[in-house]
Amino acid sequence: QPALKKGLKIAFLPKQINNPYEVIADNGGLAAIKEFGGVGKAVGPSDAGASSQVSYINTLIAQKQDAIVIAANDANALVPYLKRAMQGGTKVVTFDSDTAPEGRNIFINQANSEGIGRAQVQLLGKLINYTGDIAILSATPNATNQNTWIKWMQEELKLPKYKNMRLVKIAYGNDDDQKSFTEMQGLIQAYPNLKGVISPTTVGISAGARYLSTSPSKGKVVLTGLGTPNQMRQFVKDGTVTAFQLWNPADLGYLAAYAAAALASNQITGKEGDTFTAGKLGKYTVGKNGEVVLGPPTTFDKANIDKFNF
Amino acid sequence: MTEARPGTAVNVPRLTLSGASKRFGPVQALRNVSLELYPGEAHALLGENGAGKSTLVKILAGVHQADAGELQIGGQPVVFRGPGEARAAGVAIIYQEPTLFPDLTVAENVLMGRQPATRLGRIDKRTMQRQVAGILQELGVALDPARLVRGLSIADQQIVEIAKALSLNAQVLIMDEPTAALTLQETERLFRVVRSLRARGAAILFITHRLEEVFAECQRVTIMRDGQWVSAGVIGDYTPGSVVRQMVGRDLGELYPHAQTQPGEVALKVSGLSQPGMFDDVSFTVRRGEIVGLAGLVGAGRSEVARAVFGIDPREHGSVQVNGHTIPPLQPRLAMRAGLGLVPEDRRQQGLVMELSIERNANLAILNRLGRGLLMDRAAEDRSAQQWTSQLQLKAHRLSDPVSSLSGGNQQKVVLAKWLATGPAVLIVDEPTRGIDVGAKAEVHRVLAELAAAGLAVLMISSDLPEVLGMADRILVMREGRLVGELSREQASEEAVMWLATGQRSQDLGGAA
Amino acid sequence: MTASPSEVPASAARANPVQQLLRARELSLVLLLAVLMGVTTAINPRFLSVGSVRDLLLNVAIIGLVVVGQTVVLLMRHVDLSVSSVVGLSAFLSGALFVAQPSLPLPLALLFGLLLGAVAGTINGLLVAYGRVPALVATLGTLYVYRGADYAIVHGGQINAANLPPSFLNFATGSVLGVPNLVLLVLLVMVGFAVYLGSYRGGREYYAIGSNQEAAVLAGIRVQRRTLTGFVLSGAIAGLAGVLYLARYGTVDASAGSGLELQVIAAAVVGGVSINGGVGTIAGAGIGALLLGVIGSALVTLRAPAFYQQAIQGALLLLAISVDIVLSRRTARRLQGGPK
Amino acid sequence: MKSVRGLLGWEATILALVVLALLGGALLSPDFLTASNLSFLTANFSEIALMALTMTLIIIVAEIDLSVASILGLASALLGTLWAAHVPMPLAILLTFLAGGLAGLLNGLLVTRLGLPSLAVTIGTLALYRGLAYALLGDRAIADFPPFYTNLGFGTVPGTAIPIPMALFAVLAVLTAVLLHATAFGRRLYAIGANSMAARFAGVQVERIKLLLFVMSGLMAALAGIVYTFRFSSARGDNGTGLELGVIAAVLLGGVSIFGGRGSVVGAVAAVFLIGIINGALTIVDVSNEILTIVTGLLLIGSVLVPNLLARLRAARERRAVRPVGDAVS
Ligand SMILES: Nc1ncnc2c1ncn2[C@@H]1O[C@H](COP(=O)(O)OP(=O)(O)OP(=O)(O)O)[C@@H](O)[C@H]1O
Ligand SMILES: Nc1ncnc2c1ncn2[C@@H]1O[C@H](COP(=O)(O)OP(=O)(O)OP(=O)(O)O)[C@@H](O)[C@H]1O
Ligand SMILES: [Mg+2]
Ligand SMILES: [Mg+2]
Repeated sequence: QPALKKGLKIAFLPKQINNPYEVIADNGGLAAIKEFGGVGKAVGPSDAGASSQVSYINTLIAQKQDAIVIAANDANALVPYLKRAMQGGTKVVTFDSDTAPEGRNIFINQANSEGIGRAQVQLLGKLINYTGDIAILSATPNATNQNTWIKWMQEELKLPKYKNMRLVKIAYGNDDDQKSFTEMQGLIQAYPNLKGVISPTTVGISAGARYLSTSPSKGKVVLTGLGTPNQMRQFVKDGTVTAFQLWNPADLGYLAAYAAAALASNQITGKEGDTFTAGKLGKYTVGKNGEVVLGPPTTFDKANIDKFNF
Repeated sequence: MTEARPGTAVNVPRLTLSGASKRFGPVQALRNVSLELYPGEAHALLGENGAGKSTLVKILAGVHQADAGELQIGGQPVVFRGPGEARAAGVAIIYQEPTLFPDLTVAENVLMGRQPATRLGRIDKRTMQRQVAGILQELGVALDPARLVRGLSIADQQIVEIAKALSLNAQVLIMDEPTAALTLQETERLFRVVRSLRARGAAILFITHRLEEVFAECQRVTIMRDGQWVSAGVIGDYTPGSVVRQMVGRDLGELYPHAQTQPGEVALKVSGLSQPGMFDDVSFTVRRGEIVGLAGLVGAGRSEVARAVFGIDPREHGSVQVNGHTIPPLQPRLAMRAGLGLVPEDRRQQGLVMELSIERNANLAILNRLGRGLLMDRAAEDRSAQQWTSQLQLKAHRLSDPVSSLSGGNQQKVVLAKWLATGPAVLIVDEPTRGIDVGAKAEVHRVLAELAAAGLAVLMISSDLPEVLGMADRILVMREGRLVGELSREQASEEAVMWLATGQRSQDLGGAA
Repeated sequence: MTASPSEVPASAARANPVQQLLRARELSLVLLLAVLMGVTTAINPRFLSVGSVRDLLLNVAIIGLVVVGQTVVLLMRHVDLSVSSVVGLSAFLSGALFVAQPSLPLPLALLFGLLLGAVAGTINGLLVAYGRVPALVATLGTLYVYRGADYAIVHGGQINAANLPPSFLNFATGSVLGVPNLVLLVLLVMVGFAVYLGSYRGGREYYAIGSNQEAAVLAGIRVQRRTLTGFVLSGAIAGLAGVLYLARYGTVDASAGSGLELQVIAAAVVGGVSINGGVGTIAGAGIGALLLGVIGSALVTLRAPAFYQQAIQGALLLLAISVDIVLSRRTARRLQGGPK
Repeated sequence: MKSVRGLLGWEATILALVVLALLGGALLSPDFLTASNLSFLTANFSEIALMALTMTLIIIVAEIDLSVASILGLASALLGTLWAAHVPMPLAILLTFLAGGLAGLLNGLLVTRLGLPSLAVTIGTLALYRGLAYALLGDRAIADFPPFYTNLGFGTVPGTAIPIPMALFAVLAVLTAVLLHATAFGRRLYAIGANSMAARFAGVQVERIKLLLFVMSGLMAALAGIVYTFRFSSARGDNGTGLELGVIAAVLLGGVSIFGGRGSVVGAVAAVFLIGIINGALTIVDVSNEILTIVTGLLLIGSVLVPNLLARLRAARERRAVRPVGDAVS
């Protein structure tokens, strides 16, 4: 296997440049690029729109980057432009949120989508004793990753042990803090028998927790989902939230950067079975459809949350 | 009052303006003009449209800063950097165009910035309305101080302007054509107030195009032409003829040139026109070649009828026919196509698009005729605008200048030009000569008379009674939304018209005639 | 003086139709509000429970506050689109201040927000009053500039409830006699401005300027200075709202407050404040904000499907302004038709 | 005339700035002034450019249409829904135009029949049409459009680097310019914008013309929606969210007066290019989005402020030139 090239130009293109979660991931990636002696940068739009990402893709093509690492705002809209990038010799890695497979060489999946979806229902089921109305507070209606997870959540709910749990509503907070806050408030008001809420987005779960912590329903409605320990620490400590999950976003970016470098150095092509080494994270193998899975998510609760800082 | 007698030696000017000049870009509006106002006197400032009268007023008001010249009040040199400073120095102004706050009450308009307040600074609305009611009563008008200004007729707006100036109790009162929109009634009341102000020693500057008012009310005159001072002196040294000669620089033709012709067939037929609350059962006809006057007091509903006939305002009942074609309500375009035109009374709001050029304004009603196919023909646009503006002797720098740079009277000519260009069969003119100088007025009358002689039917609404009497073949009189009478040219006199318009005999009119 | 014929005309008989109409306008809004709340409560009685009314008021509070400043600006026939960016900037910066200085007393934080907003408002005001830039252009420009500054400062950072001192958060959740502190503060500002605009000389000048700017100049009003003041007020209020936003939501990132400007203008317009200046009251604008808030919560309470909510909200907004104008026209016609 | 000349001056300034921005971009990065980069760059703002044309007309009559981006989204969602329901593409496109026209008609009717301010109406329909787009597609995204059509959105005019949507725009821009500047209809628009009452008194059918403009704006937004859908081969409810402010910013930067009665198509078009090119040039040298946002705002403010300040400076100089003469007289 050839060694990683020096001086690779790799650009991170997050969904939204100011999104705190994405910033952590990008920084993980930039750290990796520094490790292997590449030239890294993170650029991107301030709104989570596909068309604004396209203009950045075009610029990166004109700049002749060796690789683009992108969290896609739309599974399809970016494909023709990413294809054009690949035709020009730029490697494309998606992370966090995927495009259609023909739009990229590799997708770095934070965790197995099926696993994330099912695990959250399992966690909530345990917390509410497998009975009662539940709701989902998602990001935007079009977010690819959230929609995939929700699909798997619904699959999991079909199992007999969940027969006493009913999914009454999927609300969308658009990854906007205030909107998520009001949506959470609305859920509790509209569904008196609500027992649990899953919010598979870091913005949603922290806004939801913030509402819950001051409302009379604190302790009566269980909130869980995907959040960062720093945002959730206070709510775990004050008992609003018992447990939630996440992988380490910095590791996600780190892995994506190494995958991009491996592609650009012709170590791998992205086909199933290719293997590469991602610095401190160790060895990874490309799976079906060019997917690389970071690893299982961590569950955070009162006992372990202070060990994490991101 | 004794020291206020004109021409006496003890008299020192209250206000002196000397050597004032003002330039607007290429236009030298004022060139070395001087003016002296004496306490207890009304001073007439005369000149053609565009002579620079309003510019001079605005300099005295602090609206414009003169390029050169000195202003003294009570012998002290002053410089006004804004209208507030002029007012603080005791100068009250009635501007040519009413500038009111349509969304505020009459009372607040009059006292804006000087509303009576309680000790805590809160406005005392009751006192405010009482004060304004007092002033309005002095002027003899039944305006409710608590109503909003929006929707007031031009005349009523002018009254509010007057009340505003009077409420200041100023030492210098400047009135730029305050009577242009008023009928005899209000005019007479205004003069009564002016006389009492004079008696209190106020100095008054009075601008008008109605010479009879000058000779009746003023003690002194200053005459301007083309931005320059021409002459000044006590009124006794002037005659109407000499004034006009100095203003215009030549002798005038006849002011009311319309010779009665044999009227042709009916061109405009209005029957049973009604709109609840506005006017009721109005029917009349105008024949080809005929000029019909429509007289009445302010608020009698004449303008409303005109607007409803043309299709701007709604009408609930009645029909309008032009040359036999019935015109549906609210369709000015169809009315125009049938040959109807309307010169509206409010030129700033209704008559002109101030920001656009003179040419664009003059052609606005005939755009369809100035094209080649779908596209406009620039040469035809130029030609058309040139034709009517020059016929009306418009005084303008260039036809591509915005119409807002014209003097009031010249603006009025642009409105006329716009409608004459349509070659109408029936023309309704609402206050066609408001604010127009004697020379131009004669010109407008001549044009109307010529067109009538050529077969145009004219309906003329005017608050200038001599004008109606001089021009009209027949006079219709309205009172409170109804047609109350018709007078032939022979029957018509000021007295007869007023009798119909008010429903009272002339001795009740308080000597207005 | 003797009774004179010219006193007869219609103007006296037609006293005040427009004023009565305005009063009718606020009334029609209250009516609409009552109907909406009645129907919603009938379907889901929890809508009027103490908890949800409290939440509703808290939701409306921030918009209700910003709308006060916006009304001042709209009255002058201007508009302030930059409020949303000012709210965001102030929310983040005051949060950052707490992070740096956790012992900061609450009044100082509020003052900080006010001052920050006032500075932003001053820039707007200078552009409009002295630079003669139309308000829509100027504040659309500063909407971008202030938001860009916000992005540049925040850059993916975030203020979390965990970073904020408990005393500050307690202020947000606390209440006096069951009325939340935030709501009380906003009501206080509203009443103050309502009185000032209604019956103080300075306040009336805003109406005068919006009604006819040229006339205002001629009446000796210092239009430029007054315009500047109006924008400073609007900015300061938005800055204050930013601090309250932080208190209420606890989490602030770079996009806080985005899109707020259109909601605020919608609230003012629904409440009868004219975009053409000179017309409107704080009370009306407040009711407008409340109406929009009630529509939003009612939809959630009535379990309107998520994908239809926005459409229904838009339709109801249009309905509200249409019904309002039709009702007030009818009132006006009745008033006019009366004395014939 | 002064204002007219000032305006022409402004358009020349904007055009000069466009050239400067191109040169500046070329100096900053060798990758900027390449055919392919310029091709991407212009394709990127095709929707904004299209909608700016009708927005220019609407702002000239002193109205505003904030709902255009939502109509774009609605059109995109509808096109996707119809295609997913196996409606033949030409028919689907026709129906999408119809929907855009109807959306514009509703705006227009509320403004002209009820006399509501367009700012308020279109804030409402901004929410309504976006909501309908979500209602149509929910969380679905339709992507499998036929290559013939996506190539139209994505491709360039054969033999050139000109994106097909830009070629379409060029044709429409010329038509709009002729309509506004050389027809009776255009003359009337200026009159309506500057004083609608006076226009009505001159027989101009103010209401009907405004209605027509709103319908045109709806149709144009639908066209932009179709272009957007094909360009990204993706129909979603949230397509084009927030574009309205970009459209309005461009039109205002182009010297169109927000109070109506003033402005030109050339100015608006030049401004669309100016913003697009500056953005492109700064992005290629990795200037962050934060700075871009600030630059857009400053451009917008500067576009009015700078000419105003220059005019005042000139006036002050003139006054100073006049004074000595006046003093000599007095
Ligand atoms: N703001 C302005 N800009 C440019 N030119 C102006 C302006 N105001 C007045 N003028 C010009 O100055 C000259 C004097 O105008 P002014 O209004 O003083 O005339 P006037 O004597 O009041 O006429 P009228 O009797 O018609 O009211 C006119 O030629 C007019 O076009
Ligand atoms: N738009 C309006 N809204 C409400 N009231 C109006 C409106 N226009 C006019 N009025 C009122 O209607 C009455 C009739 O006005 P109109 O203008 O028809 O009178 P007029 O006979 O033409 O007198 P003049 O034109 O000399 O003022 C007046 O009292 C006026 O205040
Ligand atoms: Mg004058
Ligand atoms: Mg009249």
